[in-house]
Amino acid sequence: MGNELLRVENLTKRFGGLCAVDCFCGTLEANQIKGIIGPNGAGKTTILNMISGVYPPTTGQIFYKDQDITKFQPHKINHLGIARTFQNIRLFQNMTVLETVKTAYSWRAPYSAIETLFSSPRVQKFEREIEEKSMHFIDMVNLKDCAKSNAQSLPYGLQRRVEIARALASEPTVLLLDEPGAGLNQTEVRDLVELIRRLFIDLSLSILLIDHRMDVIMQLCEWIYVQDFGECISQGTPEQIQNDPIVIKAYLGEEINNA
Amino acid sequence: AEKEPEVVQEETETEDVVAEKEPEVIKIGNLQDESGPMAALSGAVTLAAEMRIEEVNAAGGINGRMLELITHDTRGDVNEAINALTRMVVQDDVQVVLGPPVSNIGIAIAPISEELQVPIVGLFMEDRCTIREPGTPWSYMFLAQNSASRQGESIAAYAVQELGLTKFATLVNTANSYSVGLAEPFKALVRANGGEVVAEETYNWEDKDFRAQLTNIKGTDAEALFFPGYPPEIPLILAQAYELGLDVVMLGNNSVAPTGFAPTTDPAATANTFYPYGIDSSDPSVSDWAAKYEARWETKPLAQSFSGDDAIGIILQAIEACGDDVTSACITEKLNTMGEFEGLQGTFALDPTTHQPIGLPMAIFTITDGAPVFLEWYTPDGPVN
Amino acid sequence: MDFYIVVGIGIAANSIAVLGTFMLTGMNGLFSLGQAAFMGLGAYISAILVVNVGLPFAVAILISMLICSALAFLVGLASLRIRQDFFALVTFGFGQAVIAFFQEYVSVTGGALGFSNIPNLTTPTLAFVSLAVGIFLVWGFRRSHFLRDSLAIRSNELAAKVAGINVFKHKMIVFIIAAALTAYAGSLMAFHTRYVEPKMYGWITTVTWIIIVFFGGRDSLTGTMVGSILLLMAPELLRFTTAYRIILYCAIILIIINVRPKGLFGTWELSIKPLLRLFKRKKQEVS
Amino acid sequence: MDLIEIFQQVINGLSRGAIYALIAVGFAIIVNVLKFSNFAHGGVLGISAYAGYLASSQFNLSFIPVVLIGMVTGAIVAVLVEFIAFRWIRMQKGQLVYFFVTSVTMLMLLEQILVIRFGSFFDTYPYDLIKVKFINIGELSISVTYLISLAVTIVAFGLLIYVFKKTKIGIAIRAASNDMTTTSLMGINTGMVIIAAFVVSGMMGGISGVLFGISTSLSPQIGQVVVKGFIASVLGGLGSLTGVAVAAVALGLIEVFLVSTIGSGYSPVVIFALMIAFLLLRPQGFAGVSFTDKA
Amino acid sequence: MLEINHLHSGYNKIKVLEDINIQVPDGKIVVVIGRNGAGKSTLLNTISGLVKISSGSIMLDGEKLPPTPHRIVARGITQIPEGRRVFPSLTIEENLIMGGYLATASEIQKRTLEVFETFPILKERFHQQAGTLSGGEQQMLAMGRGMMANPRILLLDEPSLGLAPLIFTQVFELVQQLNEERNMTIVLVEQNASIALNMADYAYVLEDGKIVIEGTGKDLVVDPRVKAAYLGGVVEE
Ligand SMILES: Nc1ncnc2c1ncn2[C@@H]1O[C@H](COP(=O)(O)OP(=O)(O)OP(=O)(O)O)[C@@H](O)[C@H]1O
Ligand SMILES: Nc1ncnc2c1ncn2[C@@H]1O[C@H](COP(=O)(O)OP(=O)(O)OP(=O)(O)O)[C@@H](O)[C@H]1O
Ligand SMILES: [Mg+2]
Ligand SMILES: [Mg+2]
Repeated sequence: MGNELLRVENLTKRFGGLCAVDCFCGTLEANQIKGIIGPNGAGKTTILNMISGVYPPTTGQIFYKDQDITKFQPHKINHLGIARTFQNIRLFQNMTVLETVKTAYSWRAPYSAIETLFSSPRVQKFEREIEEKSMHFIDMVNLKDCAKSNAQSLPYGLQRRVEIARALASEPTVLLLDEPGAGLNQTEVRDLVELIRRLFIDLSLSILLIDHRMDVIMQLCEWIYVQDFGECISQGTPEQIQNDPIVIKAYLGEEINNA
Repeated sequence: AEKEPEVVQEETETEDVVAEKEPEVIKIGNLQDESGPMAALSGAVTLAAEMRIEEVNAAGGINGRMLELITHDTRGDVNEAINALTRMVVQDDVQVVLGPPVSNIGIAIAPISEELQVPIVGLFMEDRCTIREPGTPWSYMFLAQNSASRQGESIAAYAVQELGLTKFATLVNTANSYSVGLAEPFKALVRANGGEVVAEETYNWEDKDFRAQLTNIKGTDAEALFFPGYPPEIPLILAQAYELGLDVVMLGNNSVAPTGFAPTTDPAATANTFYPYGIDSSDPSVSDWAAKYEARWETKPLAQSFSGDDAIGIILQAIEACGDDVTSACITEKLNTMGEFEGLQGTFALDPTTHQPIGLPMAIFTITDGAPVFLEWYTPDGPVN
Repeated sequence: MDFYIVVGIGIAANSIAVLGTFMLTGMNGLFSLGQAAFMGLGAYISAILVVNVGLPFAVAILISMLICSALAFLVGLASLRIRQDFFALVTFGFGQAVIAFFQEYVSVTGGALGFSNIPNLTTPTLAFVSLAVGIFLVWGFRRSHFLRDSLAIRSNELAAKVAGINVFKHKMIVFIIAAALTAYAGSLMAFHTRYVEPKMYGWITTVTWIIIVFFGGRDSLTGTMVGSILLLMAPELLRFTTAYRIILYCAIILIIINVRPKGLFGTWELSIKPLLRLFKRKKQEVS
Repeated sequence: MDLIEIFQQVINGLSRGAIYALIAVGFAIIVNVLKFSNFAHGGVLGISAYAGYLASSQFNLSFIPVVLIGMVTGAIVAVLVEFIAFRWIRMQKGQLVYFFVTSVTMLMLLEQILVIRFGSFFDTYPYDLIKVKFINIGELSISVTYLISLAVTIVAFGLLIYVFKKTKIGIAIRAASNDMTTTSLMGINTGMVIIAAFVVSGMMGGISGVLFGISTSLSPQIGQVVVKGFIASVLGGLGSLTGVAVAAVALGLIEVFLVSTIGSGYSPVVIFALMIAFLLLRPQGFAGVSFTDKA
Repeated sequence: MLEINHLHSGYNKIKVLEDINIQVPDGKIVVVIGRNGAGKSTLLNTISGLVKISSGSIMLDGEKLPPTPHRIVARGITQIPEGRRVFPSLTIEENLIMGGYLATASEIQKRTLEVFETFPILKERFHQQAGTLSGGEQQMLAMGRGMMANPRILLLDEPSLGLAPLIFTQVFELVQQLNEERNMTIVLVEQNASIALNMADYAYVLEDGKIVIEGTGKDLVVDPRVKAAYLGGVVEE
């Protein structure tokens, strides 16, 4: 496939005796939103962790633009253009939203440590530049009013958006979102779906999405992988998945689907 | 034990009370480690000096002028010592300084004393404190007791000549300048006399367990062990050597005296131990002084108390000799041309080329049934009669 | 020499070492317990190069800083990738090893008796200008993304990595700069006290710097420098309390940290802007 | 070296290790529980050692009461330290690192108190506090205080592991180390729980102080031996007292081995090299439990 | 009966809650909904004693609540906090023991079995460190830990966070079951407003720290203001 961005092959992760992910295979093409769903503990987050370099896979390989990135460090993977958010929010202490988002630009600084010591003018120029860019992304996730407030004392739902803004500021090609819909009410979920769609179109991102909110998944994803006990039990379009009896039994349950 | 040296009687010195022209006090600096690891040794010097000054002041001072001891803490730290010394001289206006029994500080302040032009009489035993280069002393640095090398050589000479030993082991604290400063001359003299150093073990500042080193020594054919160090280590070395069945002659330094036969060590462990000391504690004048000291301060005198008394004595003698002209320059000159001084350690003069005492022997002691026994006066060249 | 200048030189030189600790431990939360060893290395190397080899002062300082940077690089290589507390342990071991080396390599270092006869080359001007330059350098560093990166790493290393920060490289840079600063401070000290001995560079010395940083405020360069001057001066100021001065010194630190758990200055930074603004407003008022 | 000598050195190493282990455990309790290196433990150890000394030399108490007095003193001092140096910071939700800073300050403070009270000189426990100081087996000699240390260490370990793994208060102490706020939501009085941890650690500090004092001599700087506890607790690996004990004994053996072969002089250099090698090979420490922070 | 009268509270200088009046009768389910940042968690934290009351009062059976969290728990009020907050380095078993800290050993054993029955996955992972559990598993553990206390009043802060649909329904069934079988009083903060309101006896809507709407659950579900703001407005499809 020509525009295939991300490809994982036989990705496996074991924690002691527990096989959290068993031979997961999948791809993500340019300008595509795919989802991963599955019961709790099925290994979804673990897959993201391996793609983003947080955990090394036990076996298997990860390719990004046909480059083997399996053994890359997380920051290297970020530099290549893969950004992510965390399911358990990870923001920085005593930092404003703006500063938090700015961290994503650090590695792009055009100057060295020595230059900063001598207060080279480039430093302040760069700072001004990224301030503008960061504000742009903060605006995008509707956090403009909170830009100067401490990120960690924001309410839970807004903290998730800070995470998204930070990931966006990496200016990635691939965005990995881990349960962005958690802790939002139905109205807010609707806004989130719109936001993601807008990002998808405006920034021409490719997105891999994990969520338990079916409205999010079904409205956004072209293709869905279903994980259960580490194994991929099914995959397909939203319609196929919604009607797959295996998925209904393992994950969706009757009521939700009918609702 | 014979009574060898005579002890100065302070009262007689201060008889001549001059009519009060200017009752300005004479300030004597006291640069000591009050809060650092050597505080006990430094403290002993301070106590001796304070006692002496109390007495002199009680008797009307020197040439009618009262004395004041201005003590500053070094915390055993060179930078603080330099600050404190500068402060004494520049701010407190002292004319002469009583130095600490810590060689590192002595070495460090030697060039500073040159700059400040203030005489310092101290107990820093390392040659580098008083000798600038062979033949030339630091102009303002004076030592009031035997140097480390003389002490080390004396016990070495005694061991070789009187005890007839030839094979030695050493156990040295390589972090402690005093310990190192004793060991090198000891080894040199042993070798010069045809002896052999068969084991050179070392330990570090915080060490309290010497079994590994002692076990090693036990594995050699050493006949004697020289273990120069600070007081806290000494009973431990003696006890642990005894435990391990290390049956050799134990040769100590002047730190053994107030500690090694403390009631806390098995008397058996201290048998066969010899050490040099600055004074003969069995001498009545010395023991009288010790009793006075104990009565005044409720603590036993250390080696540094006796030599500290001599150090302040030398300073006072020089001040007295200066008459009305109590200045650094005069005191330095008087110290350089001091002549005989009668102190607790004996009668001695200062060598103008080394600024160290000349003709001062070391008292060799042994321990019998947990009590010190004076044997004889000794120098690196042999016994003194 | 004036007493205050003598004390001042010592404070200035030590404050440069505190600057290093500020970057390393304050900003980045990296606890090096062997930082004083770099001061020792700086001191010994520059002193030996000047006294024994006869190199010019400036060249000797430069060489000692380079050697310390290289050593920091090696130590960092071994310890910055693994868990944080290992860094404390490895640097502690490094410090002990360096001291052992000073003590044992007697023929060159003079062993426990120390290395003396160092010329008095640290002039008051040199010391104070050096401190000013040091502060300027660290200030510049803090105005760049490095400050943000430090805070991010300090609070959540994983998130920082995922945000693209090369954590290892960042820590390495900081460690090397801190080592070089500390080495420089060591050279200044050596040519001020004119005597160096191994004991001066133990872990307790390192810890005093760490205390100073947290006393003044780990997040405030101003605070750290004010704290540094206060605490380095304190032993002199408290001299009148004689034997109790260390107790008092400790008590002051405990009280301040208890009352102000973010340090004396918290995150407050002296900046010229408000001063300028004040000035401007005054002008307006006048006009 | 003949065989006897080698055996003797092994005994020497184990003896050293036993004392280190005792010190390390008390230290590691706070490390494991409150996640910071409590150097003030050295001060606790020092004060208790002197308390035991006073009890034995002034009041002629025998061994067991002296150890008990050491334990009680240790517990009291540890709790005082907690009050003076840690409580306020904790209540204001200060950062963990401040605990480290105040703990070192506390160590200096306690040390200075000893300097002022006892001078910088040294003292020793009465010689006859332990009647039999050492045992000879053939040519080998074993120090009795070290045997006692070993026994105390083993017993204390058993107890501590039981307390921390099985009792509610023990688990609560560990929970508090994770998250004070949530712990209080479980109905746990976190203030008391922390004090409990300090009491236990202080008692261990007290015992180790007295035993270390008996087997060596007392000087105000005695508390600095706490760095051995620091080394062992890091090498031991987080969260495992057993790992800490193993590391402490290993440290004792290695030190003795180095002293007996290359001498004490350069052994810190070798220890440094060994440390690095060990941590590179086994980044999880001796114990092997590594808690990974799940993303 | 838990009564909150004219409550004001917040963090340091930041005021969050203003003049809150809430009544929680025994054995009822009271639901609080509101947007992100409305102050729902702050409300629960104030009841639990984690956030200081600046004015007003919280009364349990006509008596003021004690000032410290652990003593409030002793009075029978337990909170299951937002964002799981399990003890990461403790095992599942130990986390549960902590939940039942105030109970006797035999009760702990009994309740542990109940929790395992409800969430079998926890039983399988008995000795796993809680920090390594997946998000949803942690949420189940947090829920189980709350059950261990068997309180009179249970405060639930977004218990459905990160749960898969099947477990999600199960958790709400559980809440209802606790209410019915053990007569436990429930205060529920939940983003899935429709489900929550449907099971509520009484409900409050919080906006900017103030109560703007209150009424029975059934009333609120059909309230157009609630519909627009919290139920996704016009339901799609
Ligand atoms: N570091 C680890 N050590 C041990 N087990 C782990 C670790 N990380 C994850 N696991 C286990 O691996 C399994 C998969 O976890 P993962 O977080 O990927 O689940 P998930 O699909 O994201 O679930 P959820 O929807 O609840 O977030 C879980 O059972 C979890 O307990
Ligand atoms: N620790 C804190 N310090 C300062 N302000 C805080 C803190 N915690 C919360 N706040 C502020 O209090 C307000 C209410 O927050 P709260 O967490 O109660 O909202 P919430 O209704 O629970 O939101 P969510 O649905 O996202 O959980 C917010 O404006 C938030 O910024
Ligand atoms: Mg997950
Ligand atoms: Mg909330």
